[in-house]
Amino acid sequence: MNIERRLVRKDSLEKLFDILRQNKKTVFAPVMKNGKASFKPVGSFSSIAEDYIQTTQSSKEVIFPRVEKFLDYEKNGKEVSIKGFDYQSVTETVLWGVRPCDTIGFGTLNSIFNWDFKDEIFNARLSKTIILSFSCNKSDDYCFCTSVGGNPGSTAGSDILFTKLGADGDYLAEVVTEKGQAIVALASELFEKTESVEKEKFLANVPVKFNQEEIRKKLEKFFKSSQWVEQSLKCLGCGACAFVCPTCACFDIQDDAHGKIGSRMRCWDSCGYSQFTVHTSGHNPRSVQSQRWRQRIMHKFSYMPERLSVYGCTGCGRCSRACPADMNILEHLISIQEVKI
Amino acid sequence: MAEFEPKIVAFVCNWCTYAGADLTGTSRIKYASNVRIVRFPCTGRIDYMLLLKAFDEGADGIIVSGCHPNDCHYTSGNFHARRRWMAFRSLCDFIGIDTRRIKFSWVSAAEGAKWADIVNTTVASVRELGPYDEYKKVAKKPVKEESHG
Amino acid sequence: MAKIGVFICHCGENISATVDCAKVAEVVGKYDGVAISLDYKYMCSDPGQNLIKKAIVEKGLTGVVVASCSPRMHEPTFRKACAEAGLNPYMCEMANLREHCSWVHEKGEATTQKAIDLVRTIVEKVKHNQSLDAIKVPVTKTALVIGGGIAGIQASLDIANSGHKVILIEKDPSIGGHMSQLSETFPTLDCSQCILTPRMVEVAQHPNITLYTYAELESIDGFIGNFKVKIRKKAKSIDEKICTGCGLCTTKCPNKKNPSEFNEGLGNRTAIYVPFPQAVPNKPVIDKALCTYYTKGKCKICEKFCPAHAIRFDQEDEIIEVPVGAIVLATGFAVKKTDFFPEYGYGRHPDIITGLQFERLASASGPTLGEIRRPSDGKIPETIVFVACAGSRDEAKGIPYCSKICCMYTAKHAMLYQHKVHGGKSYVFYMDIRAGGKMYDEFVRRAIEEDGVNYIRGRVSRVYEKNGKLIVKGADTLLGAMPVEIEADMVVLATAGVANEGAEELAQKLHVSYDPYHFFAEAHPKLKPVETNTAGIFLAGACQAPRDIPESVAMASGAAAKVAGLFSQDELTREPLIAVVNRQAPPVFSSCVGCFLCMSACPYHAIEKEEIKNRQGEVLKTVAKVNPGLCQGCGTCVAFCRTKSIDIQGYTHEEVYSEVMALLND
Amino acid sequence: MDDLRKRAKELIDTSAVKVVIGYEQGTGNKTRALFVENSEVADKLIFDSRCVQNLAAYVTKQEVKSKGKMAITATLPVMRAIIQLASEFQVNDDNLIVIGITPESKIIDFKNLEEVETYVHQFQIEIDARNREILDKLDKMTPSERWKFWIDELSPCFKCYACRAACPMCYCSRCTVDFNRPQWIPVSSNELGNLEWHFMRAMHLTGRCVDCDACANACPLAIPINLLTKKMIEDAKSDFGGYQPSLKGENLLSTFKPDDKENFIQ
Amino acid sequence: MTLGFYPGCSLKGSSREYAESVLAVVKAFNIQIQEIDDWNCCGATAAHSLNKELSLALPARVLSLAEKQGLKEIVVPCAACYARLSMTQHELLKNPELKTRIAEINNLEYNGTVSILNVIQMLDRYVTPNLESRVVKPFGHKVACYYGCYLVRPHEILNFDRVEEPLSMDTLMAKTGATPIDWAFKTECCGASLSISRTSSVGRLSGKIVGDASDRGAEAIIVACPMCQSNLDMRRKEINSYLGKRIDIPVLYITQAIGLAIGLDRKALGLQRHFVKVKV
Repeated sequence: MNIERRLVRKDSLEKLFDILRQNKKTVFAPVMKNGKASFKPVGSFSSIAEDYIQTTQSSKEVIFPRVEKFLDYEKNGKEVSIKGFDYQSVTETVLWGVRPCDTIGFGTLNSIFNWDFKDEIFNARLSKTIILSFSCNKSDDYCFCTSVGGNPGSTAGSDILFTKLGADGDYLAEVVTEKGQAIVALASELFEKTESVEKEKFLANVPVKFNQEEIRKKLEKFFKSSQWVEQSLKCLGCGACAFVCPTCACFDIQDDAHGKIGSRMRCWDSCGYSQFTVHTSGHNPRSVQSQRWRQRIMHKFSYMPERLSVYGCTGCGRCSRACPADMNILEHLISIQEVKI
Repeated sequence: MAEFEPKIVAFVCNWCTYAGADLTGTSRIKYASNVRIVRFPCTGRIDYMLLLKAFDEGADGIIVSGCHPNDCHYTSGNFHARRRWMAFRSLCDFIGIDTRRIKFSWVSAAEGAKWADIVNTTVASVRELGPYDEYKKVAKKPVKEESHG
Repeated sequence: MAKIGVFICHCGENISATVDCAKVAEVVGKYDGVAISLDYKYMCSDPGQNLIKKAIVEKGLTGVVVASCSPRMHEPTFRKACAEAGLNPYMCEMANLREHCSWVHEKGEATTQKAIDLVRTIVEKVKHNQSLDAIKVPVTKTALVIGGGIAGIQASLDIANSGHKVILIEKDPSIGGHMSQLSETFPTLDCSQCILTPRMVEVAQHPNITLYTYAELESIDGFIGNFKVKIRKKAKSIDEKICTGCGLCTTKCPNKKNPSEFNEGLGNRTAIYVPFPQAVPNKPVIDKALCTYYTKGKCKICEKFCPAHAIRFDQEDEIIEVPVGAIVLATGFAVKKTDFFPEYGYGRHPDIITGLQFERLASASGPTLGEIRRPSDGKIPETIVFVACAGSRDEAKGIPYCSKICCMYTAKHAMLYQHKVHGGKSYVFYMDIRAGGKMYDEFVRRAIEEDGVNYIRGRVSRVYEKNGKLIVKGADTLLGAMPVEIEADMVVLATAGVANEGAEELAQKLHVSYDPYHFFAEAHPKLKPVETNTAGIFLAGACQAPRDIPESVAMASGAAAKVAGLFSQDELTREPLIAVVNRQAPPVFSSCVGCFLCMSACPYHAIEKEEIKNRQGEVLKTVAKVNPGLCQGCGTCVAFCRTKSIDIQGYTHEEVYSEVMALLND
Repeated sequence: MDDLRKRAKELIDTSAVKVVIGYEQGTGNKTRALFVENSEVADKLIFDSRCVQNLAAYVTKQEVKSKGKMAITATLPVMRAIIQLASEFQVNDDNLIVIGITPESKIIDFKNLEEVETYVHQFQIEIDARNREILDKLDKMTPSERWKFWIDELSPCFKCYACRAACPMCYCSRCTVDFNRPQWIPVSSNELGNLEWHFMRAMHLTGRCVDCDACANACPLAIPINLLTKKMIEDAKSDFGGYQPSLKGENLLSTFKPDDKENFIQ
Repeated sequence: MTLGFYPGCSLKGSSREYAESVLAVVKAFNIQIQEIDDWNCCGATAAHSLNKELSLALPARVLSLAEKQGLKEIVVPCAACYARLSMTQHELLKNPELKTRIAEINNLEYNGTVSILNVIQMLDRYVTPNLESRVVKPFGHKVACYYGCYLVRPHEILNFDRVEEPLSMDTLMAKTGATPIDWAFKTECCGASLSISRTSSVGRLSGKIVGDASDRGAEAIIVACPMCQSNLDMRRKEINSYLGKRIDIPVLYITQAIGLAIGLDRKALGLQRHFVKVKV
């Protein structure tokens, strides 16, 4: 469908928020705590954070929670009864204040969760989620969306994208999908007709730093490079990068057993951990950190484009910001591009 | 409404308190039936994580008991345990776990009556504190389909 | 898949009176993994045990839970029964329905529910149990006996006579110990030397005994059956092989005025000396601290006179290392000296002496040749006062215990005095007369009734000298605490028996525990009186607590029997309920990271470092390893291990965890 | 800074060590670890007040260790960590040289770890005023209030284990949380899982924590988890007379005194 | 810090010179001292042999007052008072129920924060460190230090000096230049409790003490208890008649002896109040 462009007055945003709440939608929006912005269910408009470049974590948690319970079981004597996932529990959810580099990630996740097996739980959550994103008017040294095919005003993945027109200005609302239109229908008086607006001049300037296609090609012959060891020497082996990433989707299936009852759930995993994909035999296919780091980069820039035709990086820069050892993915990608094989 | 019957788990060493509780039995001293004993070779073996596990699984109170100082069958397990408990208790208190629900005691193999007394007083005091809902709310065990009796 | 048999015992009516056993069996029978569940009147009876055995065979059980009395009662019974039916005995566990349930609660649903909970808990535990095999450790069949007093002598002879090698070490130049110092012995008044000397000679001549006198334990390593001990043979400065023991050197030595240890300072000895005439070995040693040559650089008179040319001034201490399988500690005790007692003049008065000094005065081989004479002026004391409990049973003095032997030897002393000094007056101040023992009380009565010793029940508050007399102030509590003052010529203090100086260090060296008074601690006060907490180390005699001769000898024979039992097999079998550090496939080898906090926590020093090497011999990793010979299975290390790399068999993480889970989740 | 670079070059050029671990300029205002393996790289070494990451976390890292003998630029908390690691047999004089840095940014040349220990022992582990204030505030709360405080503070935790990775004392190759037979700590980063993970971590650091704040600095969600270990340091002081990392290898919880406090035991 | 002072009845009556000498020495060493306001009888002898609660309530009241008046440390020169106060402190701290009961009786709380010193402990803490440098007239005599019964017993509660052979006064006196003798009656009973009722017993009991001191060459007896002092001094007639000879060695409080050594005025030390003339 064609993108519809509307104008939303700056003080109409709160009204829109209230209407969403009145329509019994759960609204997740960025909230500040301990100086970090993160997505939380929000009850009132005033608690939504305003001044942030990027949330610490991506909003993927709303659709791909860090713990997703698949089933409960109960053993009765020698019999076992199972209660599967309750799809009724997935309610209409609005994601408010997402950045374009996050929304684009939902497409990536969608590819991962549907490339062969269709993950119904993921799909149920995604289909019930309405994404109201806000384009970026600020960026920092960590941002590189433009190098990986995105841009600060990209509408990809959004249902409605809002762009703030000037420091104290009103908002341009680009209604991208039917879900977006449904929202407009709920509060049509707030979405005014508008003349053509040059939104680009209100967006942050994020220069292109590398060519991801070049990197992909380079990586085909880069598996044995000493760069992996050099880059990862300071990596401490935590999972922060994967957990803040909008596209990392590795998980582990765990049982939580309590005698006769218990449940099975999906928990986030990270290739940063030394125990990542350790075999029961004790064999560890990636026994040192450099191999795990290589897996991370190769997965995002080589394996995924090859298999899913999408890149596993949106250029949000979260992993670099979160890294306790200051591993900067942008720097490392540039140096990969520069190294001669 | 029926009186609240707290679930009490007791972690005891084999040589003193377990034997002491045996003596309580041999002496036919009656005590509250709310307590369930788990036997360890020594208090030194008792992992503090097990105490948290007991709360996770719905215990309302915990008793930890072993040989009096200098009486340890293994000479010093209880001394080690004592230090560990001290630290454990501080941390529990700091994190806000209700330390009134954890009773530490020394009960020797000759103190059958003391064992009965420890159980009874613990049951009474935990009964007064009520179910440990604060912890249970956080532990959120999967809910059982139908409940027995 | 687990196939567990659950057997609920009624114990007559002991359990079934308050617990509905049939219901327990029925409920538990429905549990996952339970293949058979039944109740029976007496599980420990033969038919009861047969039920279990039959079920093991017919149902192919993988585990057994017997729900009956305390496992402290019948665990061995049922494990044995399981083993007989072909099930690993450690796959059998007991739920304590009697002591912990039926006997302590009223009849009712809550009690039956508790019984069900207890059984379910043990069922879950057994699901995680592992088959275990008894541990076998090789045994070196040589015993080390430390201390050559009567206890050490007896232990050595008994072990040697049962056909095993013994190494006996004694720190003094001769064996014999305190017993060799005694005059006569109670209650028969036979001469101590007369009964002891033949034993000493037997030790020296026994083909199975190697005797090292003037030798001390330097260090010890290893564990039961496999100790490695280093012995320091102090330089005697003579060549023992050449020395004929003629004794000429001791008569020629110009350095004569040294207080004799053997005579408790009441006589003198030379710098080169044999402690007493019947010494074994009867060869002199040079006391380096006193010898003029060693202290001043010249003399060597003994060397000049020695007809055998056996003096070796350049001899040095020698350290030898020997493997032994068991150790008997028989290091004896010491007595408090008179300087310990401020109220009795702090040892400032020469005529206030200890009981052991009195023994030397009364001994025919002593400094007075058996006559009772005052050390100060040699006069025969007309009035003598014996003070029992000098220091003993006195909390203020830090010795709250009874020294046990004093009542008897004080009676003996008073009796000997009366026999030797006709017309002399003797008094004994006592708190209680503790004369438990065969013919002991009769002996004391004899002293009082036949020999006319005056027994005064009361304590002596002070002894002080006035006009050449010793004023003994006390109270007679049988006369209403009437003050008593006796003008005595001599006062004998039955001073408290205490641990040897250095006992604490020796105990630490051997990893043997000790009581607050530094006596070595037995493993169990009643049932393991000669064992220590360290497997393979045994106790004999007064190093464990004050003991008289018959007790010391009995204890020594007991320790010897334990050693002989240990040596009766080539391998030692132990319960496998010990800690183990996990081992995994390369390249991990073990999840242990080698922080060795377990090592500092282990009371038995059972944790060792193991270097894991590749084929080139390079160390890949250093990890902890539990010595199965030393580990006693307390599990203190397990609770310390952050990586959960140590586990204790019989109480593993999975076992105890599943117990807790099962307890709270029905 | 020149002294530091000179010292590093010297160590590399004389083959005294294979790698010098120090700090370099990082992204923006951040600093980060630098591994100097040849003397040209040494010129990138810096040191200033921003250098707070505890580099001791690297000396137990297999890839770093396998390079051969290491040297480390060490501030007081790093030195403490090194001594604690030495007492736990993770480093020794054969594989590590310590280049000490005083609070005035002066270099100290230590001959061996014993000298480092002597230096470290001059300073008690003290809780800073800001955190002390927070601890006091928490102490004044009721246990229920503290419970709510912690459940709330820990709720953002998603168990990325950055705290563990950054902590020099968390060098175990298999953490208790990675142990699943039995599953001591719930894998979920839910309220219970987070609580138990941080509880256990604080217990494991009791008597070992060097108060470097690496855990809290590493936390991407800025959870004040270092309050837990700080509290344990405080309590160790009042209950057992405190501790100092020591080459003697005696740890607060693996040792005992017969007359330790036991007023809480009935 | 201000030291509390509990004189008790003796120091206000029969043994005024003890109080005078304590205060004189304390003043000479610049120690702040303050008498406990509104103090009462310590309950020695009469109360503790008749009624346990009374025997505790009396001293407890004194301790409560001291605590309320902000005193952390009090000096109790009379050995009997010292023993009673110390016993009470011990009993109350050991038994919280009893503490509550006594607080009810007195209508006064006591939290156990007061530390109780006898005169020797006080001297040791505040005087001994500077004593030697202050001596102007060394006490150049052989002295028998007499401790009596109350000062050192019961040991496990007072935890002061050795019970059989105390030495603290001897050490202190040596610092004034005196030569303490070794003798046998340091802690023997002087017969104080029979002083009025059976004076003849005092003659015998105190006689042995004075006799032994004299036989061993003492030129003065040094005491730290008003009962000891009054018996050995005031009952000298009976003592001499028991011994059958005239002994005129004086009996000085340790504070008097120290006062003399550091050159204080004899009158300020109350030496004129003694029965046996102090010629040293």
